[in-house]
Amino acid sequence: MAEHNPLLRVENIVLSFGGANVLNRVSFDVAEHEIYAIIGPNGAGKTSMLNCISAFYRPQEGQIHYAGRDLVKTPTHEVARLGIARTFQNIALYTGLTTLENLMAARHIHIKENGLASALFWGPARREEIKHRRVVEEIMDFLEIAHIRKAVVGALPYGLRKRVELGRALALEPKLLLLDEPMAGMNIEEKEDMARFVLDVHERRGVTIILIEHDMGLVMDISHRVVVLDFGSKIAEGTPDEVRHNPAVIRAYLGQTA
Amino acid sequence: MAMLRPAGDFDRNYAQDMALLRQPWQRWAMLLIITAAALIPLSGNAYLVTTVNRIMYTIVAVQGLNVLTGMTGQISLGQAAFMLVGGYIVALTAQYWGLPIFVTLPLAALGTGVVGLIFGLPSLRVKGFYLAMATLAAQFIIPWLSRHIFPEYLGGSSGRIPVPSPVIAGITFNQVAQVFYISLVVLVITTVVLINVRRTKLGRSFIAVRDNDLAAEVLGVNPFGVKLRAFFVAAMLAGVAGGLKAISQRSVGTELAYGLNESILLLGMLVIGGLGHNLGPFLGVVTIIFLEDLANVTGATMAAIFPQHATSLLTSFRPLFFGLVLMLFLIFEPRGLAHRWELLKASWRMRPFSR
Amino acid sequence: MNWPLVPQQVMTGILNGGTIALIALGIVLIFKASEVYNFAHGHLVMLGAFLTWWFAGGEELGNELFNLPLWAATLMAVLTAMLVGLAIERVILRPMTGQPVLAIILVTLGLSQFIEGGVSILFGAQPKSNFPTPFSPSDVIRIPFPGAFNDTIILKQSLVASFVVAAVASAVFILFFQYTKTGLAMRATAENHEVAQGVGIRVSRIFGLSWAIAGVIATFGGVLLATVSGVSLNMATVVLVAFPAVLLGGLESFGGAIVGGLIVGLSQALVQASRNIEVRNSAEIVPYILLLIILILKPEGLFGQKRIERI
Amino acid sequence: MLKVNNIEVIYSDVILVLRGVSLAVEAGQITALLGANGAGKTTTIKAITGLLRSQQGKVTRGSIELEGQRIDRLSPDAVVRMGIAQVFEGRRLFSHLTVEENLLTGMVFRPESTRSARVRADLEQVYHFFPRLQELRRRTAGYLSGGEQQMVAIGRALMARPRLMLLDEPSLGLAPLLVQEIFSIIKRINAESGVAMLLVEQNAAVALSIAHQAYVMETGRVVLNGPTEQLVENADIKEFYLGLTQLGERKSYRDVKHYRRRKRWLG
Repeated sequence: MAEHNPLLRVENIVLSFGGANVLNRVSFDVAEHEIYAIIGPNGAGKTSMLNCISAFYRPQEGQIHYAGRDLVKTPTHEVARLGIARTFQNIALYTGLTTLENLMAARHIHIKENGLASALFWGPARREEIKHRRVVEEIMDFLEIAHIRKAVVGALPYGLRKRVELGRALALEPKLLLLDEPMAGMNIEEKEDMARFVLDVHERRGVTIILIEHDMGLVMDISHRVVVLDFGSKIAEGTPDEVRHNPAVIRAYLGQTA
Repeated sequence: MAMLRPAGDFDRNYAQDMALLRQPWQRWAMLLIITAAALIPLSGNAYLVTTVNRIMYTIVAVQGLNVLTGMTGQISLGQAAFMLVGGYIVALTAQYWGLPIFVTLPLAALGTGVVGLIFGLPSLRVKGFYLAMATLAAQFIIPWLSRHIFPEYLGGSSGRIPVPSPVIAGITFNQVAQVFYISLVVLVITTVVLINVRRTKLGRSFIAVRDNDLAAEVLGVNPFGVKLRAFFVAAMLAGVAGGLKAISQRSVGTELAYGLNESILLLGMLVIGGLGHNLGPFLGVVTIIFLEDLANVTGATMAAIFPQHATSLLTSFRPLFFGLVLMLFLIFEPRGLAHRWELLKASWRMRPFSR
Repeated sequence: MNWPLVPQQVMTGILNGGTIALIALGIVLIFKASEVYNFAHGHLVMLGAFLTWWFAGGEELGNELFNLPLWAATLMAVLTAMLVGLAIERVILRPMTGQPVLAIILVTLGLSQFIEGGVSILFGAQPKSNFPTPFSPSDVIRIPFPGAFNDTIILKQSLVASFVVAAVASAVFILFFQYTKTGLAMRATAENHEVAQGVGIRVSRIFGLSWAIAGVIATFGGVLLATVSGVSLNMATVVLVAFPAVLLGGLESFGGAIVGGLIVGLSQALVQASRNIEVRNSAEIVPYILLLIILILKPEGLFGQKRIERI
Repeated sequence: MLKVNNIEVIYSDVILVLRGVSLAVEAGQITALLGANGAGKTTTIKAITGLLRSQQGKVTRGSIELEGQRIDRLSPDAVVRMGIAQVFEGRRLFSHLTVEENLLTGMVFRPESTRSARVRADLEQVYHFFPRLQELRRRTAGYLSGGEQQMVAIGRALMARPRLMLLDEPSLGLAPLLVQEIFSIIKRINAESGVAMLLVEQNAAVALSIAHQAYVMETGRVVLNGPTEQLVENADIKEFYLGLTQLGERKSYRDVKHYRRRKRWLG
């Protein structure tokens, strides 16, 4: 399906830091409404790839086409407005804010500012707050974090913080969601919950998802297509079944005595 | 914890959940506090009136710092210099253009805000310590300029110019007891506005930038724009506070405590009160000004006992006390008095189950 | 520009810059070893100067505890400053481990206020003009230099001596860092506390040591400054120009601190060669203007390293 | 010689990472510790080296002993003094120091001078195992390739003259060929100098090729252990760690229960 309708097209990305090559001519397409997984050993450049897509890193060469724009040339803070949201490998929440405020902060791009009215919390400003509060409450309800809406997130346990972070990404109402190891460090039960949320987001909201994950079972179960990176280069791409039996992938990642 | 409320007190919609003063007694208490403050000048106690007036305009300056340092996480060592700018604007616009106070104070806010923006520009590329250095530069450059440019207007090396007393409705506000009311009105306005900023879009983006500027940027917040706004707001409030200080002292200039030590003092007040907390500026300023007076009294007493060291003793207790208190707070209660207050409130709600 | 004055000012600037460089080294040392931005370093410099003055019997009341010659007074002051440095690390900074940058900066600011008050109580707030300098203002070296004012450059001996001491101290310092085992341990700790601990280095001991050394070089800086311009509380503010010097050079680099110190000294002296009085007056803020320029154009400093942001 | 007895580790007072881990390392042997990302391997290493504390972690139950002496209360530098040197995950050299300076940092806790004959001999030994480092000795470590950095990291640990070496993911981010080279040197070091090794690896295949015995961890506990000859025959190991067959019959993540609506209160 990628051929007909690519939502995101990554072309020949080259990224290096101080002479060390992190990404080496990586290209792939992600179709609309797809769950696309990026896998590979530690240090293969997976997170760097996500950082390029969210315009946080600027690759030296290559283009990333999305919604008629080249993300490589888009200012970082405008990417969210184009409908791209993400979570981070090492949870990057606003630790001093509550769950509710974290999600509201992500509504930033949707909230209209009303100058003086905001300063006095009056009339239109108040209505605007309530309108977005409704959206955010829906999301909290969906992720089952409504009971911690007024808890400061810095103090929450790891699993919940991961969920709040997903909620914050959803509050942007993205078309494309980038998830960087959303299930890392979770036990089976927490992973199941998270998998359920990811699948629901995908099915009900029609969000396209790019996912980095180490748990091969999980990747194979929920993703439609998989790309495998090794030392910054793409070594395979295809359906989970194809990738699993690809000899190059077994050698570089899944591991096998040669 | 902080969400526990008495039985029977529910929120039925989001508007109720957002309300600040939820119960009638809270509204009454607020009104009572403001009325009590308004009655102070009638007491006729000059020390009390002067001190509370000083506390009020200092709170406004610290509120500005709270936006920049507390909420946005950008350290500023230049707040006192921005107060100086505000003081000069109020003095000059009143002196030469004869503008009334409800024009000069907003002009001071805007003008100082613009100066603040200029020194906020380095925040495009640097943060943390580096940015603190940029504001340190402001703290040296601004007072220097005031002493060396336009000496006929800014007072040159004499370090001060007079400030005309404002006239409102035909009454000249030349007594501290009168200026007191101007400070009170300003403080009420800034407090209301800041509480609302904190709970709406702008405030959330300030804190987002403080807690994780990189993530905020990826999630659609333009950190540079947000930091500039914080610099603007902080300098605006410094400008207003500086204007009030100038009016209260009836003169303005580098001679009158606008130096680096004053900036450090404002920062220390904020930390002791509680960084990023709406109550922080109130608690911090009151505590430090009280301590300062205590230090001055101690110094004066000691000076009376050891007259040969009088000058040293008079000047040394203030920094000694302040430095010690600041360090103790940072080591033992880095979240400041406001955090203590929250704990106290929580245990009051939990009574009789709390100890 | 008043060109005949330029050669003279260049020399004076470089000589002054030596002392600023030495002070800047102390700031870089503390930062490298423990990632603390020590805003109290200027106050340590002032404290060192006052201690030396006191050990040399500066009060002149006739009942001083000490009345030592300058070298012995300096030695005593250095020892005291070492203890002060150790105490600061142990009592104030160790409990602050893991706190954000803001808190660390504030605690050193608090320390600076505390030292200011303490020095003023112990030694009096008035400036001291009787620092036991071995030079008198008229001790000068004249170097013929065609084209300069009166075709000579005049160098105060006190300035020359302080430059020599600063240069020697900097050299000793850098050699110690580069070639001793302890220096190696300090450099390793500076790069990464956790890994340093993991190879068996007692990191807390290294922190203490860095603060002790910082106290020592701050005292040397204080003595040098006092030789040139006397002892006063104001010294702490004056030597804040070491901060622009540090940032000009780049926070992580000893060489950068020295170059930055020289640039600051030079810029302050050069503006004084101007014919315009306001430009001459700007000597005290020129370092800060340079600082703003470097922060906007090249925030990592002339020799600093760019950091890669990770998320 | 090293005994880890039923330890439990908690981060920030809330997150339980190890739930009763026991293992033993025999003198002169290579013991491998296998498991996926997040299984708790690195945490186990940090518990042994005492580096947990700097990350708000602590051992809340159990004990760690080196030849009968408890070491779980010691600071990291004291653990090194006891004779346990470690090779960090991701190598973590002092990147601004030269190769030789990096090697020397491994011995700064020892009393002798860096120029003493013993230290020179130790350096020679490192260069004997890694001849390439001799040529690179004056180069700044940060500019070396990943494989060369790994060699420096192992050499640095050797300079401590350890009784036990902990190696955390030495294959991380290295090309397969380099992994083979590094592991054959590790094996040689063990054989020639007799130092015991605890080898933590995600790459089970290569770890099992040199280890004498191995432990397998999953979600904070040891699930399997034994001599390597036995383990490589184990069906689960073959399937899940060596990737030899398809991925087992377990519940698919696609089939988990679905979202249901709940009552909502505004707290």
